[in-house]
Amino acid sequence: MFPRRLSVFILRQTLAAYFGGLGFYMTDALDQIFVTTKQFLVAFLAGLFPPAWQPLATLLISAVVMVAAIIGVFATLFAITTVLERKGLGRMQNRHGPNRVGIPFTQIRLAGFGQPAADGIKALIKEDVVPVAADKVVHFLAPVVMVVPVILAYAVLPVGRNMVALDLDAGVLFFFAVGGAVELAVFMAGWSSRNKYALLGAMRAIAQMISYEIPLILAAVPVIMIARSLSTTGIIAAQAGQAGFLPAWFVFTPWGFAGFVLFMIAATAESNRSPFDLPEGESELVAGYFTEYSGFKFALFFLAEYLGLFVISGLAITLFLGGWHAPFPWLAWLPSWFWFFVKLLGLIFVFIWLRGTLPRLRLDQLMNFAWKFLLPLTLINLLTVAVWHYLSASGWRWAVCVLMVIVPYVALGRGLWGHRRVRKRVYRYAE
Amino acid sequence: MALASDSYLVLVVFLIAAVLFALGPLALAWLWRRRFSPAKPGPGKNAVYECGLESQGDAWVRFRSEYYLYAIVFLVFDVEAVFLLPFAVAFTGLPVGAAVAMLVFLLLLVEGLVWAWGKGVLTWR
Amino acid sequence: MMETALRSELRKQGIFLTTLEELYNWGRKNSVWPLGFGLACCAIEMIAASMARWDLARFGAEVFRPSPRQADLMVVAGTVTKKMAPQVVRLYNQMAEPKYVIAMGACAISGGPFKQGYNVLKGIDRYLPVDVHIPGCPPRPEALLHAFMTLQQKIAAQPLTGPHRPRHLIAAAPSEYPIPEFGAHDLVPPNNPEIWQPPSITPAA
Amino acid sequence: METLAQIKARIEAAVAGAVVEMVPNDSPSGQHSLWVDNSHAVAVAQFLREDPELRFDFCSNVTGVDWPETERTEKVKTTRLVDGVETSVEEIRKTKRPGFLEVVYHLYSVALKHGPLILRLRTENRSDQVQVPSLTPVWRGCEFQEREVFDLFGVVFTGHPDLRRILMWDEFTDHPMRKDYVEPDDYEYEPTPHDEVLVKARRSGRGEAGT
Amino acid sequence: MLGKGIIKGLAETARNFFGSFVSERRLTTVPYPDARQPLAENTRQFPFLVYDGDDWEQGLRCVACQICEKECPPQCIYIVKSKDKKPDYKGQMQFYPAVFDIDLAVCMSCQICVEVCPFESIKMDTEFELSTADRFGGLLFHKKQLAKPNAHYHRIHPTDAAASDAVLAAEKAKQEAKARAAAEAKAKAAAPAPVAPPPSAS
Amino acid sequence: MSIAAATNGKRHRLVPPPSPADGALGELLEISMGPQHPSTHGVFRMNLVLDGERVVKLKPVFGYLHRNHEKIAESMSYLGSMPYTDRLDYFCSLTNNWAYALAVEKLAGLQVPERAEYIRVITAELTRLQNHACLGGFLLQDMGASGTPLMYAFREREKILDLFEALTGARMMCNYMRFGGCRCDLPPGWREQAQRLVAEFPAFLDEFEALLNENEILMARTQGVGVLPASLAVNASISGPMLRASGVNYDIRKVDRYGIYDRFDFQVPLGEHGDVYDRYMVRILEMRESLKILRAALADLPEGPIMDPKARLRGFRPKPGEAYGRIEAPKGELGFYLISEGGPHPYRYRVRPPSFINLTILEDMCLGQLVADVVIILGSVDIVLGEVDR
Amino acid sequence: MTPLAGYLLLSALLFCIGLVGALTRRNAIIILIGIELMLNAANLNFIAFWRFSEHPEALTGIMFTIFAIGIAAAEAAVGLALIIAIYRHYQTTNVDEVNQLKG
Amino acid sequence: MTLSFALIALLTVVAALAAMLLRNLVHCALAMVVAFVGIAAAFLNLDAQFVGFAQILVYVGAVTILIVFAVLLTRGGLAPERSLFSTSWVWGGGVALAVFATLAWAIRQSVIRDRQPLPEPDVTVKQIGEALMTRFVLPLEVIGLLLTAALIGAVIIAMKEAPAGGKREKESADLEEPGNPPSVMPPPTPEGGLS
Repeated sequence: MFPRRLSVFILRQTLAAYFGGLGFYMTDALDQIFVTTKQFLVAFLAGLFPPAWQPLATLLISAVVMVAAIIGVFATLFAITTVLERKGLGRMQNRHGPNRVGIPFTQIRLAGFGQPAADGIKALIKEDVVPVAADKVVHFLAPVVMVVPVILAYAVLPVGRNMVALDLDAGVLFFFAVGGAVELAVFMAGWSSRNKYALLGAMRAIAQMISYEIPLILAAVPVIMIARSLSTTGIIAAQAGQAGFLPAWFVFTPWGFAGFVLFMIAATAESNRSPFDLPEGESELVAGYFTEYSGFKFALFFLAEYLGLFVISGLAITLFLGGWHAPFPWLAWLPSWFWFFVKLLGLIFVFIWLRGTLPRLRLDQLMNFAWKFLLPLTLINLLTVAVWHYLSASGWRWAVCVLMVIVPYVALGRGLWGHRRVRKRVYRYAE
Repeated sequence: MALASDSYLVLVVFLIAAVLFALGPLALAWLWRRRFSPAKPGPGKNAVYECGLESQGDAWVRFRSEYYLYAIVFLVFDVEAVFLLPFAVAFTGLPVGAAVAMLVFLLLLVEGLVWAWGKGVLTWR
Repeated sequence: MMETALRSELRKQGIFLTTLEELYNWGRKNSVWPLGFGLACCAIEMIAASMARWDLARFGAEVFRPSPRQADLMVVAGTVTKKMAPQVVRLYNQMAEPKYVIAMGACAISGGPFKQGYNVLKGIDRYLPVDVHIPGCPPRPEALLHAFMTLQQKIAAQPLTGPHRPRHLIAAAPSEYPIPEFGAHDLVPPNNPEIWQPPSITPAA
Repeated sequence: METLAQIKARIEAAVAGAVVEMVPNDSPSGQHSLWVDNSHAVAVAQFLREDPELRFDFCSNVTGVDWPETERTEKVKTTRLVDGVETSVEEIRKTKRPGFLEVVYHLYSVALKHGPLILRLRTENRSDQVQVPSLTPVWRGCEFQEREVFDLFGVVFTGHPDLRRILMWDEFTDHPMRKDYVEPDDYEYEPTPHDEVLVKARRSGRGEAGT
Repeated sequence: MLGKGIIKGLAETARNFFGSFVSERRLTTVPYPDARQPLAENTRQFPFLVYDGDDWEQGLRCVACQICEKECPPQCIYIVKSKDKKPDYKGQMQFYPAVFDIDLAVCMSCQICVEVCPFESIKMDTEFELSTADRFGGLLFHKKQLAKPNAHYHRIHPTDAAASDAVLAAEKAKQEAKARAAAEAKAKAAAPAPVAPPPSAS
Repeated sequence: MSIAAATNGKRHRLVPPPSPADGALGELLEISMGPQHPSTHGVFRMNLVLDGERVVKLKPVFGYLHRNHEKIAESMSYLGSMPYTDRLDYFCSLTNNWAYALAVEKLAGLQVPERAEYIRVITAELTRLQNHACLGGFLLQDMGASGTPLMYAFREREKILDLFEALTGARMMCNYMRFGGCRCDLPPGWREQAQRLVAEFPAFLDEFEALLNENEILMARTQGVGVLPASLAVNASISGPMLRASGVNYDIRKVDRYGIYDRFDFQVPLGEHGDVYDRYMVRILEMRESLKILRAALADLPEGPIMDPKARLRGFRPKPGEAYGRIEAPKGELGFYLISEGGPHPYRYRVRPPSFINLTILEDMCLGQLVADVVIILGSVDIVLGEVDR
Repeated sequence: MTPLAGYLLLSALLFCIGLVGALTRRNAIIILIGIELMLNAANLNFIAFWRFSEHPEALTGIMFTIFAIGIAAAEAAVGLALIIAIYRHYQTTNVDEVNQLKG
Repeated sequence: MTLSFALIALLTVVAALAAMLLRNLVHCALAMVVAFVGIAAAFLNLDAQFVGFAQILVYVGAVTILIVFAVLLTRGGLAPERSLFSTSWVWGGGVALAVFATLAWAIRQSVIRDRQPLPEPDVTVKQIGEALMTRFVLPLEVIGLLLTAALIGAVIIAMKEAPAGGKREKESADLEEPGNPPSVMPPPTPEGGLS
């Protein structure tokens, strides 16, 4: 043990010495490259305006640049993720996944990463079918309403050091507030189609989303309690540095770990991902609430779903995984935004992995799971974090808090399926 | 919280950008349809889809009230979150008494939850 | 040869339009999402084609959409019975343009071995315009992949403008076809003469 | 399992008035069957299911057979006294048999693991007297199969809980599995026409060629 | 404990995910147009007509006996017997099919035609890349498209082809022996009686 | 239960249908699932009446794949119907072949040589393996597992299909068995390939079970869902794994001992709850038993002819009479009922389709369950429309 | 910055719109929406007065509003539950019809 | 009057009018959402960030869902009212107009109408939290009580169909006990097929 620790120490010292010297300026520049670029761009563009307009212009241009950057980056990420998901699922299923579509006009296959472009073009040129019975206005508005709150939520998401569009004091609250509008969009889509499957899907979606929103919020509260801030940057700042040999991320505390898992489960449900993809449960409801949507409106639902997934993963990273912080100081020479996206991709992989493995829950089980398992656990987790706060830092604190996490977990897990004992069975044989 | 209203300007820009982001492709698609690929609606095509059959009856029926029961519980806990969040932010600076007060507040709601649980409200039928 | 010369000539004339056309066809042909819908035996081979061994996903076509609104390709995989034919036509009608049809297997093309049956439609082309036919009973998964590539070639060759542009770009061309009704003995009408024009019976010598 | 004759005797003893007749089967399979009269069929079936020695609790297969009116010539072996010695002699006999529809039930016993026992029910004729009692109340497994026989053969099962067409569409008016069913003429075109298809195709007026 | 089974399942998919990068067994895709799955020798798709020699019209083994046409369950074979005769591989004068059509759009690949053919003349091909946009022109195969050389048969079904060659050779030998016997008998009948019998006759 | 009560024209029911006029509930939603629906396994259709998501009424609608197999067979030679049986249950063409061959052999009194019987057992058990594996995959697909179990199942199925193709020339439509034997002998190396597959198959089963069997979601979704009590199962003529999942020990391989099944040592797994989980697990366990049979059969495979010398390919005209032959197909009791009038065609040709009859109690199992349960109950019945509608 | 009167006028306008709805519409749900609007108008007043007060750090207006939001939510839950119960009884949400059916 | 306020006011008023005047109940509910968002924007405009977002959270996220459910549960979305307004609409409109006139007059007469705000109130969530847990702790508990009471009350009112539900539950319990088949089912072969 000792020599290893020593070698780590030496390595760390060496790296620190190196980057402490000449390297520091370089890494910092790389870290802030987007910030400086933005400032340069804003300054340049604002200079084109008359002096009286310049403060407003600066503000506006800065906002526009940030929005454009965020939308551009995350829309690209969406495109890449669709391929990654299909390829990842394929790999889990012993096959390649898309790998033939590359750059148009050439024979370059690009390992299939041209697929989203083709899908995008296809979606654009696809005919737009609106059922005669549908409520046309609401039918049209639903995909738009679906996209807007999701993009708004990106405003408070820090993707790197000094890289947040809007550092609101009530950032997390803002996030949850706009997230609520997605439910409305789903309802609008399902209701306006006037299709039975769509309506059933919409009702399912609302029931699911409202059930998991409470655990989602409550799972975030312990972090807020310890970080003393609703601002996303504040929460990340609270996770700087090291706690022992681990980074001081909240996920490395008993309550933080429990909170992270609970948050991720609720986030999966909120973004309608497998195993909580009931609203669009193909095997039951054809395509759920967007059964009647075609062309780019359908693509917008898809887009919103994935962007929602990213932003909620981003929030999970912010709350529990230390945001853009590098896991170890000797890795801090890599830029902060790199770490954010590494973590984001990691979480996306987890979502793909879950999707590749799990069957879907049933509606009643889904609701039971939210109300009778997640909600009590998140409430107990509030208590745990209070205990954590009031006990002094010691092994005791760990023991008590770990117990406070595990015992309710086991107890509630036992009672989850009610009187029906769900277990492996032993079978008898006849000759 | 410097320049609050200015930061809302960013929000407004976000809002506009989001709407444009959604509407832009739709507009592009609309242009494409106008120029090249005419939309061809028809009674069959625009009929409601139901697994290849003609849809019988209306989809807009009256639903069961259990959805509503869940919504009530959700609403109550949503409001609770509004009170819980400021408390959480201030938590570390507060005396123990305040935490107890919040505990009482929470327990009141939990009592409601437990009651609903016992009543079978949280059991989907 | 002739065609490439023509094409280069055209490119000179309207580089923008040609680029647009190629991009349009490229997008269409590389993102053909089939309707998740199988009729009989061939459907199993269709499923097999999307499974690990053959992996239709490599072409980006594993996205079997269960709703016709989001699907581009209808693979009529299997026997179309007379009881099912109206549903098939209705599903086709409810698909959004551009849409393609592959008749997979003997039954879908001609009724196949079951064509003597009283409840079997003797080929889906009596009611729907079929883009590609795959013979076989059932065709191997590779045959479906081959047909898929045939369809891609067909799409790639379709002009965006001009008189030879595909059906879905012509405003006057129909996008939905009449759905046959159940009669006392047979479907009414037994075929759609606008689509189905077989040659007269002259077994070639 | 007891022999068919024993079962017949049991039935006749248990169900008063039941008319049960043996129907022999000449093929190597040797699966002979019992023809039960319609009025006692349900009671007989009930008995077969309940009787502790028989316990035919599993109605495996229900099917219809169409027997149109035929005149058939069959070689019948008869024993005749020829020169004081009984010898079997084949003679040709012509019988005119009126048409009827037949429903055949194959019964097994899951409890005692024996079978099959084959029951036959027959209608009076093929046109208007096509009722036989439904055995669905005794064996639930008959439900869809009887519906199918109704659909394809036109046998009306009295006492069936839900007698509708099952395979063909509701507007369909014929019973296609009957021997005299005429298929709809939709052979307008066949690339490889054969005998009657060719005739049909010619009749439908498409092309005159064909060799 | 709740979650154990889920974690087990996750481990399984993860194993396959990472395994697909290193193990053939976990990446079973045959990238079809670039690579092909080797076909089994018995594989059958659609029938073809075998001909011997170089001239497909002359070498066709089929004598238009129409057994396959009758036995074909979906009735997809259409044969018109010729009015005249031509010599077959044994040199015997035989009818030949004036028209031999198979509608591949109907064929169910059941191989019954092959089984019932007494002349080893119809065999199953392995070609499956036949998808076409033209239903009537592209799928009704005429004699010319159906005729394929014996070499082709040998390439796709070597064992069967050898066996059927042997059958034909045996028949031909029998036929020749018979012919020779007949010729010699004729010769014998023509020749004066007291001549020793030829050695082959015994 | 008195006779009078049992014959009042009502079906035996598991659950009385809830009265739809219950004003306190939501309005009933009539919805038709199918004929085009991702999880009706083809063109099956169920007319559902839903109260919220709860099923109040379910009416199966058949016939969307009714392709007149029986009628066509009555104008076809006996041999000509053989390839059509492939297309009945298009997952299990070889067992269909066998059932038909068995019925014709009974009708005509043909004997099957020993080697052919072994080959029949081997092919039938391989068929059972791939059918059950795919059923598991499809069931999980219905449960919303994005294809992974199905892909694994099809990965194994492809290997078995490779064997079929090497033996019979076709992947799915084998058309392999003949009256009195089999069409052709095993190609060289086939036996070893099959033995290799049998040796590797347990690894797949282990993988499949690790992936799913203990999965809490799967257990929660399937246990206690679609319960079918034993007495109703027997009364409703349910057969095959579904019957055994309800705890009834009835396997035709054991009961009829057709073929040479009495030579093999295998057991019949039985469920006790009769729910979807039992149906799923019974099939998984049956695969392991099939492997036992396969191992023994492949080891003992004797040399010898593969056709009864009496059998004729053409001009086959059995004597007048009738025969009912049945086997334990992967989906249940597959029977063929043939009446011969002495001609080249059967006078009456009837298929006893197991999955069609297994659907009889679909409504009973689904009433009171949720929509999501309906699809997995249907999935656990294991239907193939080619057989249901014929 | 907009003077206080602007907010007050907006609030009054919203209040009156809510009032019109609550007084004149027949559907109970719309009436409830009207009442919610009126409550929100009041909240707007609170916030406006707080913002324009001498001591905004006292937070009274904000507190009032938060509590009002909570109360309004509770009111909405109960009110809508009542409407559903009434609908179940009378099969209508029309207040006039409910009035007529009352006897 | 600033541009932002004008826009917000316009949006809010139009949405509120739409919520009151549209025929389709679902449209009304959606219009109401816009009105609530407008009010929240007004809160933000008044530097009450926390309240603004709380407003969106509660109203857009929760109350609307409740209303939408209520609409669907009472089949309000389908059948529009035969005539939009009750007979007393003139009377109601008059009252509202009078109220508005009074209020507007009062505002006009008020001395504080032109008061300008302090530059920066700078209220953080933390301050709100501290105030909530100290000075306003009693109202907090009361609200907790109220919410619980509302929860229980609303559930009781809305759950009137308990008897039906209870019956259902019993049935499904029957279903889950395969060992004990319900009595409607005849046991044709008592313990027959069991091995």
